[in-house]
Amino acid sequence: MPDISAKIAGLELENPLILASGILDENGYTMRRIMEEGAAAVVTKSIGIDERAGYRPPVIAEVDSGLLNAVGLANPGIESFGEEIEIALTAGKPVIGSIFASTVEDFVNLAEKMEKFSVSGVELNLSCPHVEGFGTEVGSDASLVEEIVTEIKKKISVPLFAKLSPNVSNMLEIAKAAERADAYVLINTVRGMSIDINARKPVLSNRYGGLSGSAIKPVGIRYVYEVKKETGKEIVGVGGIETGYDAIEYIMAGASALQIGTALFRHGRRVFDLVNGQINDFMAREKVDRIDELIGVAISG
Amino acid sequence: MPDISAKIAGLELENPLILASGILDENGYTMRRIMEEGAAAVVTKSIGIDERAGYRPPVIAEVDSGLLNAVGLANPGIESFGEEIEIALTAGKPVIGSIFASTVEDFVNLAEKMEKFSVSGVELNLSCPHVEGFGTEVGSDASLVEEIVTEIKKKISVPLFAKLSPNVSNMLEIAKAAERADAYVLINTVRGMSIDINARKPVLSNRYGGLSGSAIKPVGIRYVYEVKKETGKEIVGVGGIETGYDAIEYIMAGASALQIGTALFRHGRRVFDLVNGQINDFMAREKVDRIDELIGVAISG
Amino acid sequence: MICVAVTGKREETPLVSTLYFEWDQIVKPGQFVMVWLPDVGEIPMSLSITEGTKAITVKEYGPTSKALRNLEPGDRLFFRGPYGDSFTPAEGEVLLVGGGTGMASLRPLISLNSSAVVSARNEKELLFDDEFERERIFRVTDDGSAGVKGTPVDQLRSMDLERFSMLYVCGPEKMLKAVHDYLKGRNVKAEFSLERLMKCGIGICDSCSVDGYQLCRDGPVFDIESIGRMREFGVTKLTDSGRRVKI
Amino acid sequence: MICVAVTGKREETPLVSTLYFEWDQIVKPGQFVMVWLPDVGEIPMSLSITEGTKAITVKEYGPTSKALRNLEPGDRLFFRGPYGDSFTPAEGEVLLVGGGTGMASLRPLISLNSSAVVSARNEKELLFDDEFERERIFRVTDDGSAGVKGTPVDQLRSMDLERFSMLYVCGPEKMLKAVHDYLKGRNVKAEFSLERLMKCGIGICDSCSVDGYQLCRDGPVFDIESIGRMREFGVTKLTDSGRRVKI
Ligand SMILES: Cc1cc2nc3c(=O)[nH]c(=O)nc-3n(C[C@H](O)[C@H](O)[C@H](O)COP(=O)(O)OP(=O)(O)OC[C@H]3O[C@@H](n4cnc5c(N)ncnc54)[C@H](O)[C@@H]3O)c2cc1C
Ligand SMILES: Cc1cc2nc3c(=O)[nH]c(=O)nc-3n(C[C@H](O)[C@H](O)[C@H](O)COP(=O)(O)OP(=O)(O)OC[C@H]3O[C@@H](n4cnc5c(N)ncnc54)[C@H](O)[C@@H]3O)c2cc1C
Ligand SMILES: Cc1cc2nc3c(=O)[nH]c(=O)nc-3n(C[C@H](O)[C@H](O)[C@H](O)COP(=O)(O)O)c2cc1C
Ligand SMILES: Cc1cc2nc3c(=O)[nH]c(=O)nc-3n(C[C@H](O)[C@H](O)[C@H](O)COP(=O)(O)O)c2cc1C
Ligand code: FES
Ligand code: FES
Repeated sequence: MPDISAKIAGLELENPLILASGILDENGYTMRRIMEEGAAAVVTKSIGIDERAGYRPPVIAEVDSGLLNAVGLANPGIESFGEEIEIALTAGKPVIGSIFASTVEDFVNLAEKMEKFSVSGVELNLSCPHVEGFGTEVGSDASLVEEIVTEIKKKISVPLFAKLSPNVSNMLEIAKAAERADAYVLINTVRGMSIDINARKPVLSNRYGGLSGSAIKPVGIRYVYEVKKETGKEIVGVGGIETGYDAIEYIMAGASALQIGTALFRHGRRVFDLVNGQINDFMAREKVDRIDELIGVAISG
Repeated sequence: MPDISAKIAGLELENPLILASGILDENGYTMRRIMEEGAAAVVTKSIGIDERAGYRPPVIAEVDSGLLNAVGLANPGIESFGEEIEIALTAGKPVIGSIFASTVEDFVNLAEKMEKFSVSGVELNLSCPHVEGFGTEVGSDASLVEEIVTEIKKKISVPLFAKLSPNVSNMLEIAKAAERADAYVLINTVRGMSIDINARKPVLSNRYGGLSGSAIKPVGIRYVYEVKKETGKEIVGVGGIETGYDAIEYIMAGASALQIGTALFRHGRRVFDLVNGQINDFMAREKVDRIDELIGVAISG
Repeated sequence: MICVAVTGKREETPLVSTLYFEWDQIVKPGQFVMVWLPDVGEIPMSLSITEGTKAITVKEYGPTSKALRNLEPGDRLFFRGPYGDSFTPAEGEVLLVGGGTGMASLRPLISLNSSAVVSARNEKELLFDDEFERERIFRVTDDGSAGVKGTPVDQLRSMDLERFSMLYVCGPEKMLKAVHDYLKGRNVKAEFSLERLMKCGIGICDSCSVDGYQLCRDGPVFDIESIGRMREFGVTKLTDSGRRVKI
Repeated sequence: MICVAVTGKREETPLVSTLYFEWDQIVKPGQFVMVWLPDVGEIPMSLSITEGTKAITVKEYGPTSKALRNLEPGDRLFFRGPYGDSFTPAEGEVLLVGGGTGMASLRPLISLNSSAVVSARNEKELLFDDEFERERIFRVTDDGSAGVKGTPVDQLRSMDLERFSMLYVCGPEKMLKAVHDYLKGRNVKAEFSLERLMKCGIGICDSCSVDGYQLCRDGPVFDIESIGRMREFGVTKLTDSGRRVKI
């Protein structure tokens, strides 16, 4: 029986699969159930200082092999969110708090609050591509990223994850700016749009949205490979993971752990058990005892 | 009966569908057949100054709803290519010559040669994402792009098309640098990778490749919409067009004409007839007489 | 996004209309669609007719439902779906318990074997009560303008529920909670259709979840035992920002 | 990418080996796969056995075919496919005309009703000639070390071809051209399997095209009338850079 436990930034995970930020993670009871049903950990939806209702629906559109979303960073504000984390923590597994802001001060403030809520890690959403004034701007400004990461690292002791955007000319530059983080999370969604030709309008109320799902898997694999090769740092791979094949592909590209989001649409909550089973089968067939024997094996040159 | 003829940069096209650069367009006889079988025009594969054999196979990998390719700009060199264009021109339809280079001089030189070969237009591949030293670098350097476009416009009289890369933080900046071109072509492939987990290796010999096909359609729609909205210039839409729906979606986002590449894998050469038929059906059903009634209708704000 | 033409319209009450359309799709009672009004919004709507010509029955609450109700025959209707699970068919006599527009999702269950407790604020707002024979319909109004004055539970108290092989219940969560609490422990089978904010409809956004179940995917129909175990049912829900509030 | 284990290997000639593998896939005679040797390259290979256990038969030309031939039972074989169209089945007596490794794609057509003209440089390189009964095999070698000295056409000249319901021809393009020119105008049905550089195998890259037809997709098998109309057939082809050269 292979050992599918994983380790990332010092966190021990019973398997490599983590729920991705923004999918089924605003309600504490949902996060708890996701962990009870197979996820090794969850990342909360991205939380800001103030309450935001987000964009009006449609906030989701189905496209070929993926979803477009523009939820608009709906969140109850950090103060209200402790209650949900408390409920989630009753699952007895790690909860990672995702935060977004547009200033260093707010980021630090949010990270400290998250730590007080007893999260096992803080994830920086530097990359949300669909809210003007937030994500995109922060995540493509290397010096701002560096300052955010540096300041937060001074203040919190739980591991810090920097989640980067694929919508940049040069992700390596941003990764280097964020190198004081304990691990990278790659990738966030790719900016896109879908138009309904009968309505003659973009489907999403925000027009632009973030593309996720298997459509972006090759982009995610590319970035995990490239960033692992150039920085050697630990990486959480995310983007289009739907099967054990996808999971192993990310691990071989250099990921130490994985996140799953959009596949919940295709497979429902059982996706975690499904993919873990397929990872296990692959390892048994290939006589691999531990996941870390596979991390980055596809990297050469 | 709706009129599906199109016009872009002064070129009259009997329908809006053009063969995209790099797909079935290195052999003159193939280009001729593609036009005989329904394409209104073709773009040649990208031609450089010198002969290049390209990367060794595998140069293509199938991924979910798309292809990854790293052909490596294989081409016979501009001097040898006149013969193929001559054969293609016997179809009696416009042939657009695609060129790539790393210096302004080479670009100008290539454009002038293409014009001598009697092409109806020249397309600049500023964006090929998978050859070190070419595409990516040129296309993400706004001042270089501006110089290339400006110099070529001084030397040739056929329309100039600037094909831009989606692998940038800010495409609008590059589009503005290329604004002396007669039209934009959006988008080239999105950089990606695919790993075979049984072989534990990237599939493509070049490791990195360009993602095309329906996976990138939302990205293409987004850029066409955004660039049309901000610049108002004429645009050729390309990226994942496989059906009449996709074609109309690009037109409503702001495209005046379209290119098709990867869909030849799914549907074969009859894709042009197929998509033209579907465009015609949509226009008949929606009582649209001419394509230009639809260009950019989804744009608001 | 599916696009069809509205083929007919019927005014049901002063604020409620039914829109008819052709849609060649198998749909089961209790399922819903996400209806898109371009430039306005997108909202969940139960199918009020699931066989042959389909229909939705919409009450005007806010901007989106108002725009929807303003559609006329010939207009385009955009939606995606069908989503969600459905009511379990039952043999023998069944009882529908519907509050307000809750009757919309129960309407496909109307048959010669069904009776109903239909409740609303006042007589005018009673929905689909005229679809039943006289002896099969029990009206309940807040103001007593028709039938029993009070809540559905006031009516249920006076009925022999054990003669029904199944109770199907749909309405505001407070009403569901009251009915649930009354039925709990009694010897009846019952299914409840729940309503929450729904942003995505496909089990992704968490806005509709109750106790970790996504109403849009695991529900909206649950049996009485399942909802009895839900700690959030009738107690708290999340607003559109995700803030937890009392129901 | 499909990944199977090599289950057996047979040396056919000094430079040619057959690799056997289990692949549960319907494949027709004439179809091919793109075989990937990680870190080395990817090349097209015909299936030399298409029923039951499958096989490819590879001649060592350059680095990729050499690496492929060096595989041993137990090693992994990576490939994608099957690609291309297939030979049309024919009733009655048929004649296979194979040059060099061209016999690989003809091998699935060997039956009790088939005769063959098998050609190679010398006796040792004759492929699959021992699969035929004595009276059904006609050998041709460049050096005369076995059978007729010369080209397949030298053999065909001495045969009554009209007794065959179909001729299947595969080999180097020069040979195909010679055979085609000899058969043209005669009262025979014939199909030719063409070979060109193939980079993609899926009708995208144009490296394999002849007269606008993609061999990997419209071919590699064409009937005699079709190839007779091709202006590039036997005349010019493109190199891996796309430069047009004489054949
Ligand atoms: C699965 C499901 C099926 C549904 N089926 C139907 C149906 O068949 N017919 C139907 O009319 N509605 C149905 N609804 C409710 C419907 O989706 C809402 O009425 C709609 O979202 C209102 O949107 P709006 O933008 O018009 O109003 P908003 O602007 O969202 O609301 C305006 C005001 O009305 C209140 N309000 C909105 N909806 C309701 C409600 N349902 N009950 C009480 N107060 C409300 C709001 O709190 C607010 O104060 C269903 C909901 C779900 C989850
Ligand atoms: C549809 C199709 C089916 C094929 N089926 C088979 C098969 O069943 N068995 C088989 O052995 N081969 C087959 N081939 C040919 C095979 O693909 C080539 O032999 C192979 O590509 C050689 O690659 P390489 O990298 O080993 O040699 P390269 O490095 O490409 O070539 C080395 C040298 O050999 C020459 N050469 C390469 N291939 C050939 C050839 N076929 N004929 C003559 N000279 C050649 C080259 O020009 C070069 O000089 C098929 C080809 C096609 C298009
Ligand atoms: C509906 C939705 C909401 C999302 N919200 C967030 C978010 O709040 N913060 C964040 O960092 N990423 C968010 N993402 C991005 C995902 O966490 C993930 O990076 C991306 O979807 C790619 O993974 P996937 O293909 O498995 O979904 C969201 C994605 C989706 C589909
Ligand atoms: C095999 C292949 C080769 C390509 N070669 C070129 C090229 O030489 N020059 C170029 O500008 N674009 C090239 N492209 C990009 C296409 O022209 C097109 O922009 C892209 O594939 C998106 O369109 P599609 O989804 O319809 O294929 C190539 C694409 C493919 C799939
Ligand atoms: S509506 Fe989004 S999860 Fe149910
Ligand atoms: S091998 Fe690429 S088109 Fe045939």
